[in-house]
Amino acid sequence: MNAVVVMKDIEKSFPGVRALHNAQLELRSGEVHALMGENGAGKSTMMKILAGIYRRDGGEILLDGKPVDINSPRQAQDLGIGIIHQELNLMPHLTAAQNMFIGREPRKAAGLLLDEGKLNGQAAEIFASMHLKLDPRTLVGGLTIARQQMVEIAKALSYRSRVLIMDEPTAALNDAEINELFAIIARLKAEGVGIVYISHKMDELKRIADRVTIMRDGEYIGTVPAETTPVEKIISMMVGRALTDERPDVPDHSNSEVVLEVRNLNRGATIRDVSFSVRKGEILGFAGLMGAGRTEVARAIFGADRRDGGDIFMHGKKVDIHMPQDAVRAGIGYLSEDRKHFGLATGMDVRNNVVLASLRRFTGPGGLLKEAAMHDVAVRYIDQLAIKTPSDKQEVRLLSGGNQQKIVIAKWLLRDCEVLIFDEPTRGIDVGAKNEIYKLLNALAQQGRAIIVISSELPEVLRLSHRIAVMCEGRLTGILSGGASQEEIMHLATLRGEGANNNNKQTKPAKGEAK
Amino acid sequence: QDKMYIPLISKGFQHQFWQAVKAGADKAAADLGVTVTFEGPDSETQVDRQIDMLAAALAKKPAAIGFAALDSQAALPLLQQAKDAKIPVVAFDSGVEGDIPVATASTNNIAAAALAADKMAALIGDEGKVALVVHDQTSRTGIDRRDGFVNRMKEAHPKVEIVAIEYGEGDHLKSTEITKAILQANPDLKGMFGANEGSAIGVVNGAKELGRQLVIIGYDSGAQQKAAIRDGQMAGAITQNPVGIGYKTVEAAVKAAKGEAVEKNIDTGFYYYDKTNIDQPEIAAVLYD
Amino acid sequence: MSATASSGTASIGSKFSGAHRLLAFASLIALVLVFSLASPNFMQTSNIIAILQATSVNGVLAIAATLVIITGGIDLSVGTLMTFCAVIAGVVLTFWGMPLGLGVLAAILAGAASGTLSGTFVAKLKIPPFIATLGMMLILKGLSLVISGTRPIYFNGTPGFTQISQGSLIGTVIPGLPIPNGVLILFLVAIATSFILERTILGRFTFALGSNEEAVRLSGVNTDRWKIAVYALAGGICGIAGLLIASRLNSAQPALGQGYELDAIAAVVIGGTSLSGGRGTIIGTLIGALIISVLANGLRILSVAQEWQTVVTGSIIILAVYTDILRRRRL
Amino acid sequence: MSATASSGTASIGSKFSGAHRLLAFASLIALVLVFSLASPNFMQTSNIIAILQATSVNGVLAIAATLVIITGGIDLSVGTLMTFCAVIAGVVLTFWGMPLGLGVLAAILAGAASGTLSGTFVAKLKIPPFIATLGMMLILKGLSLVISGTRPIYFNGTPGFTQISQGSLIGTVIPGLPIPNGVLILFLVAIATSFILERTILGRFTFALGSNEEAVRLSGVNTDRWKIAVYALAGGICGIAGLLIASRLNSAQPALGQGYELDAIAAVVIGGTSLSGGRGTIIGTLIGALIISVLANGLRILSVAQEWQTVVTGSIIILAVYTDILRRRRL
Ligand SMILES: Nc1ncnc2c1ncn2[C@@H]1O[C@H](COP(=O)(O)OP(=O)(O)OP(=O)(O)O)[C@@H](O)[C@H]1O
Ligand SMILES: Nc1ncnc2c1ncn2[C@@H]1O[C@H](COP(=O)(O)OP(=O)(O)OP(=O)(O)O)[C@@H](O)[C@H]1O
Ligand SMILES: [Mg+2]
Ligand SMILES: [Mg+2]
Repeated sequence: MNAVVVMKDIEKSFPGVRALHNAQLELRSGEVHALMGENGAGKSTMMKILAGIYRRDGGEILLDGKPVDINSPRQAQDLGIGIIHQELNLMPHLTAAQNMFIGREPRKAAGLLLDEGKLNGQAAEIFASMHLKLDPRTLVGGLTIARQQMVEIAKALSYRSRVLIMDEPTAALNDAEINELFAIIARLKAEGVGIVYISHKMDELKRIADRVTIMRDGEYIGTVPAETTPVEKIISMMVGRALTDERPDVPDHSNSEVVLEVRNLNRGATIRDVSFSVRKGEILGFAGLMGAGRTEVARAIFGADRRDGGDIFMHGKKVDIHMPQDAVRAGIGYLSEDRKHFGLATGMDVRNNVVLASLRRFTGPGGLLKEAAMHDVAVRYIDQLAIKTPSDKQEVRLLSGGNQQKIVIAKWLLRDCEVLIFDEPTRGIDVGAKNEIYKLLNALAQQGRAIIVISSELPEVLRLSHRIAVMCEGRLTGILSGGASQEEIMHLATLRGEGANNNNKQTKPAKGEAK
Repeated sequence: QDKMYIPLISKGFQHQFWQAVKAGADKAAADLGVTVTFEGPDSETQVDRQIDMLAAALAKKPAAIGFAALDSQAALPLLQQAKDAKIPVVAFDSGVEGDIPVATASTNNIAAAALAADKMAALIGDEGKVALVVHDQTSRTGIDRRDGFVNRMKEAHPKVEIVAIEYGEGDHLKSTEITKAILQANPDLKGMFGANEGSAIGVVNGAKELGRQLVIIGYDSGAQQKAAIRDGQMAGAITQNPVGIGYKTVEAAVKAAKGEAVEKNIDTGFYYYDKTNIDQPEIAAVLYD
Repeated sequence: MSATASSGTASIGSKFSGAHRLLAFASLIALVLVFSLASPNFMQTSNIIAILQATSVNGVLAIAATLVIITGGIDLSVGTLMTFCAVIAGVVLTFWGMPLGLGVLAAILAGAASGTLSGTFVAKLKIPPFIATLGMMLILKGLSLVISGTRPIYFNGTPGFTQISQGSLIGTVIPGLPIPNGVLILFLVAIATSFILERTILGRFTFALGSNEEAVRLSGVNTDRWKIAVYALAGGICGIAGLLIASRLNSAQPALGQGYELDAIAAVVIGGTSLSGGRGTIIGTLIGALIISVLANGLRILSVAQEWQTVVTGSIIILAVYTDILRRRRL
Repeated sequence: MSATASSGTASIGSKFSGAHRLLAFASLIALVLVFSLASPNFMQTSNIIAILQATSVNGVLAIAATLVIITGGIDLSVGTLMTFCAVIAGVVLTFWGMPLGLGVLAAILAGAASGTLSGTFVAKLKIPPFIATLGMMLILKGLSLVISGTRPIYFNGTPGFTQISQGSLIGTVIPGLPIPNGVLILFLVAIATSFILERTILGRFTFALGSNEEAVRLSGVNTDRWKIAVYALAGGICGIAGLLIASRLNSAQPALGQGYELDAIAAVVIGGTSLSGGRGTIIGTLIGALIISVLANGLRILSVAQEWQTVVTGSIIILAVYTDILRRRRL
C-alpha cells in the first residue's frame, strides 16, 4: 500500500514548550493508524499541523509523495484532509445541520438563497447513515457533549476526505455510540480513506487499528503493527516503563455510615424518582447510555440545576441545596463532564484554577491572598498528577486536553469534600495517568470519602466501583454489586418504559444497599 | 510670526450661532492683524471640558483670552491664573462674575426672551396656552431664556398659560419629536417659543409635520429660520448679534493686550425680527445663514 | 423571520413562534395600554404616526447595529456615520447639483465604504470593534464638519428630497392612512435585513461569527471577508438612515449624530439581541426601538417633568428587559 | 459563549513586567515626544500638570469601569453616577451644612449604594449589564436634576472643599512640584484598586468571573455576591470621581456626566483590557486615560482646528491600539 501522508522530522515549539521534535508519521490509504502517547505528548499538535491550523517550524509533509505546504484549514480541506478536533469546535447558536455545512451550504435561486430544506435533508442522511437519532434542526448549544461530539463526527464525514484525523472522538461517547463509530470507520476504510486515530482507550487499538505510532515528549518512538504487538509493549513505549494494573478487592461497606442519601429526586422528564445512597469509604459507579440522565442527577444534587422534587440528606440530616455553594458547604463536590465550559477558567493560570474552589483557604486578613501557599499547593498537584505544564503560571487554555482535565481533578481534590461526584473523570486522560487517578480515587475512598463516579466506559465503572447504579431514561433501573458483569449492566441500561423503578427486585441485592 | 495670539474659549462650537461668533472673531483678527483660535465643548453641560480648554489656552501664553463661561465660578482658579500672568480676559456671550474680565461683550438673554414673550402675547391675543422648547435645562443661556420668557409672561400677561417646557439639546430632530408630543398633548396650544436655533427649527418642523397652525417665535437666525419667517411658518424671532459679539470681543482683547482702555460693558444688542423687517439693513447685518 | 419558524423548529433567530411571538410584544403593548388609558391624546392616528416616524431613524440605525452585534462586535459609529452620509448626499445634491438618485446612491455607498473600513480594522488588523468604531465615530464626526464647512447643507435645490422621508406613498394609495415614507422605508429595511439574516449565506455567517468565530475559521471559511461584508452592509444601512434624517430636516446637520449610537444599541439589546453575539432578531430590534419611542412620546404627552421622564425611562427599560427575561425563563 | 481568545500572554493582570512594561507606554511616549517637538508650550510644568489634572476625573471613572469590564460586564452609568454623587455631596454640605468629612463619606456611600443596585440587577435579576447600567444611567441623570433642583450646587459654604482636587499636598512638601491633590488621588485610587485586583480575593474573583462565571459558580462560589461587591466597589470609586469633579468646579453640575462613560470605557479598552472580560490592568487604564488627555491637550496646544482635532483623535486612538496589538504579537 502507498503512503498517502508522510510527515517527516516535524518540529514545533510554543513559547516555553517544545511540543514536537523529530516527529514522524506515515499514513497509508485504507488503514486506521493509531497515534498514541501520554497527555501532552504532542499528538494534537502534530495533527493540527497536518490540518493547516499550526505552521510547522521544521520538517516535511508529503502528500502522495509530493511535498506540500498546508497553510490554512481551507487548504487542508482542498487537499482532502479532514479533522475531528479534540476540543469541540461548534457554533452553539446554530443548528446541527447548519454547523455541519458551515461554509458549504446548499443554495438555491442561482446561489443567492440558502436551501434550508436541502441542508437539513443532507444532514439527516448522514445522521441516518450513522444511526443517530437527531433532528438536524436542533440547536447545538442545547446538546450534551456526547451529542455535540456526534455532530462533529457527522460534520467530518460530510467532507468525504481522503485523510480523516480523529482526535479522541470517543472520549465523550459510550459503548453503543463507539460501536456505531467503529462501523463507520470500517466503512470508510473499505472506501480507501486513511484514518489517523487518537485515543487513550487501549482496548480500541485491537478493535480497529492496523498500525500504531507511539510518541513520547514530542518525539517519535516507533510504529508497530496493532494486531501483533501486546498492549503492554505499547504502553511501555508510551510511558517509558511498564505499568501494573491490578483491581483491588471490593471492600464491604455495609456497616459504614451512610453519608449521602438522595430520595425521590425529580426534574422534568430527565430525572424521574431517583433514590440512592452512598456510604463512607464507598465508590458508587453510575452507568448508563448517553442521555440516561446521570449528569442531570449529579447537577441536581449539586444545586447547579433547579430540581422539581426530592430531598438530599447528609449524615441522615436533610440539607437544603439551592445553589452549588450550598452543596459545597454541605460537603459535596462535583467535577463536571464539560471541562471547557463548566470546569475551568481557561484564561487563568494553572495555579488559580487549582485553588478556585478553595480560595477562602488562601485568604488572609483583609482579603489578602497567600500567593506562596497557592504556589506550593499548585506545584504539589502538578507533581502528584504529573500535569505537563511549564509552570503553575501557564494559562490553562495552552495545556493539552488531558492535562486540563487533571487540573479540574486537582481543584476538587484540594477542596476536600466528604462526597465527591466525578462526572467522566478520565475523559481524555492517558493510560498512565488514568491509573494514577484510579489509585487516587481508591485512596480517597479509603480515607473515608464517599465517591460517585459517572462514567460511560464500562471497564472503568467495573474497575472502580464498589456498587454500580444503572440509569435508563431518567430512571434508576437498578443497583448492582461491584462484581457485576457487563451484560447485567447493559440489561439495566436498556430497561426502558414505566415500571422500571419497580424492578429493583430483579437486580442482584447489592451489598450494603440502604433499602 | 510674532502676531498677537488670542484664543476664544466658547460655550459651543458646532452650532451655527457659535460659528457666527467665530466668523466675527475671524474678521476682527484679519482686520487687526492678530491670530485667533476658537474652541468650545460639544455640549453646554460640559463645564469641566471647557476648563481643560481654558487651561490649554493659557499654556500657549496668549496676549489675551476671550471666554464665554459655562459656569464662571468653576473657572475662577484658572481666570485668577490668567490675571496673575497679566493676560487680560474678555468675557463674551454671558458675563463672568467678579472683576477679572476687563470687558464683557454679551447679550442680555433675559431681556431678549422677555421681548419674545411680549411679542408672543401680542400675537395670540394676550391669552391662551403656550409652550417652550429650550436647548438646555441647566446652562446659563438656557436658564436665562426660559426664565426671561416665563417670568415676563407671569408678570405682564397673566392670562397666558405656559403648559410645557421641554429640553431638546438644540438637536433639530429631538426638538421636532418633542414639539409633536407637546402639540399632541395640547390640541388648543396657541404658540411655541424655541429658545435657540435648533429648538426653533424643531418647533417649525414639528408643527409642519402635524399640519398645525400656531404662533412660533424663534431665537437666533440661520437659513431655515429665516426661510420660515419669510414664508410665515414662524411669526418672528429674536436675534442677537453673534458676528458683532465675536468682532467686539477680539477688538476689546487686542486693546486690552496693548494696555489701552476698553469699555467695560459692550452691549451687543438684540432685535426682534419678522417678515416686515427681516430685510432691513440693520437686521440683515446681524443675521447669519 | 417566519422562514424557519414555519417549520416549527427552534432555529437561529426565530425563537418566537405563534403565541410566543405575541408575548414578545408584551412590554410594548403594556406601555401602549398604560399611555392610552392615561391620556386620550395618546391613541390617535396622528400620534401613532408621529411615534412611528420618530422611530424611523433610530430604528434603521438599530437594524444596522443589530447586524454588527450579532457577529459579536459593536458599532459606535452608526450615529456619526448617519450624519456623514447625510453630508455626502448634501455635497452631491446641493454643492454639485446632481440628480436625486445619485445623491441617494452616494449616501449609501459612503456608508458602505465606511463600514468596509471599520470592518477591515476589526477583521484584518484585529482592532477590537469597540475601538475601531469609536475611532471611526470621531473621524466621521470631524469629517462631516470639515466637508460641510461646519454649516448645515440645505436641500432646497432638490425638491423631491423631503419626500424620501416625509412624503406618503401609502397615503396616496390609501388616503386614510398617511403613513410617511420614512416609516415605510424603516419596515422595508427591516424586512430586507431580516431576509438577509435568515435566508442568505451572509446572514448565516453573521450568526456563525458571533457564535464561535474560531470554529468557523477552522471550517475553512474566510471569516475576515464575511465580517467585513457585515460591517459594510451595516454601513450601507446607516447611509439610508442618513437619507431619512436629512430628508426629515431638509438639511444635513453636520453637528448632529453623536449619542444616537446609544439609543440604537439600547433598542437592539432591549429587543433581546445578545451583546456577546450569535443571537438576535430584527423584529426584536424593531420592538426595542418602538419601546423607546413610545416611552419618550407617552411621557411627553403626559407632561411629566423632563427630569422625571429620564428617571421613568431608565426604570422602564430595566423593567421591560426583566419582564422579557422572566417570560423566557417560564417558557 | 466562546470568546475568540486573542493570543495574550501570561496570566491575570500581570501582563506587564520589566521591559514590556516600558513598551506598553510606547504610544503615550511617542505622543508626548511629537507634541514636545511640535510646540515649546507643551512640555512645561504647568501644562503637564494641566494634563494630569484633566486626566484625574476620567482616570478615576475609567478605573471604576475597568473593574466591571474585567468581570465581563460594562458600566454605562459611571458618568451620571459621578454627577449624582457630586450632587449628594452638595446636598449634604451646602443644603444641610454638614462638615466636609460627612459630605465625602456621603458621596462615596451613594456611589457604592448605586453600584450595589446595578450589581443586584445584573447578578440576581440576570439583566444584561448593558441594560442594567443604561437604566441606572438614566435614573441617576434624572435624579441628579431632581435633587439639585436643576441648578448647580455651589460649595462656597465649605471652604476646604475645593482643596480636595485643587489644593496641592505635594506642593507644600516639595514646593517646585505643585501637583494638585486631584492627581494624587487618581494615583492613590489606582494603586489601591490595583492592589485589590492583584492581591485580594475580591480581585481574584473579579478576573475569575470574567474568565468563566459558570465554572466559578460550579466551584461552589457565591458568584452573585462577589459580582455585586465588584459593582459596589466600582460605584464607590465613581463617588470619588464625583468629589473630584465637584471640587474642581467648586460646584455640583447636575446636567454633566452623560457621555463621560464613553471616554472612560475608551481609556479602559485603549489600555488593553478586553471587553469580553477576564483580562485587564489598572496601569493600562491609566495609560489609556493619559493618551486621551495628552491627545486633547496637545492638539489644542498646536491650535489644530477643532473639527480636525476630532479626526486626528479618532485616527490616533485606532493607531495606538493597533501599535499595541503589533507589539504584543511580536513578543
Ligand atoms: N497553543 C499552545 N501554546 C503553548 N503550548 C501549547 C499550545 N498547544 C499545545 N501546547 C503544548 O504542547 C504540548 C503538546 O500538546 P498536545 O495538545 O499536542 O498534546 P496531546 O498529545 O494531544 O495531549 P492530550 O492527550 O492530553 O490531548 C503540551 O505540552 C501543550 O501544553
Ligand atoms: N443543556 C441541555 N438542554 C436540553 N437538554 C439537555 C441538556 N443537557 C442534557 N439534556 C438532556 O437531558 C437528558 C439527560 O442527559 P445527561 O447529560 O444527564 O445524560 P448522561 O447520562 O449524563 O449522559 P452523557 O453520557 O451524555 O453525559 C438527555 O435527554 C439530554 O439530551
Ligand atoms: Mg490532544
Ligand atoms: Mg453525562
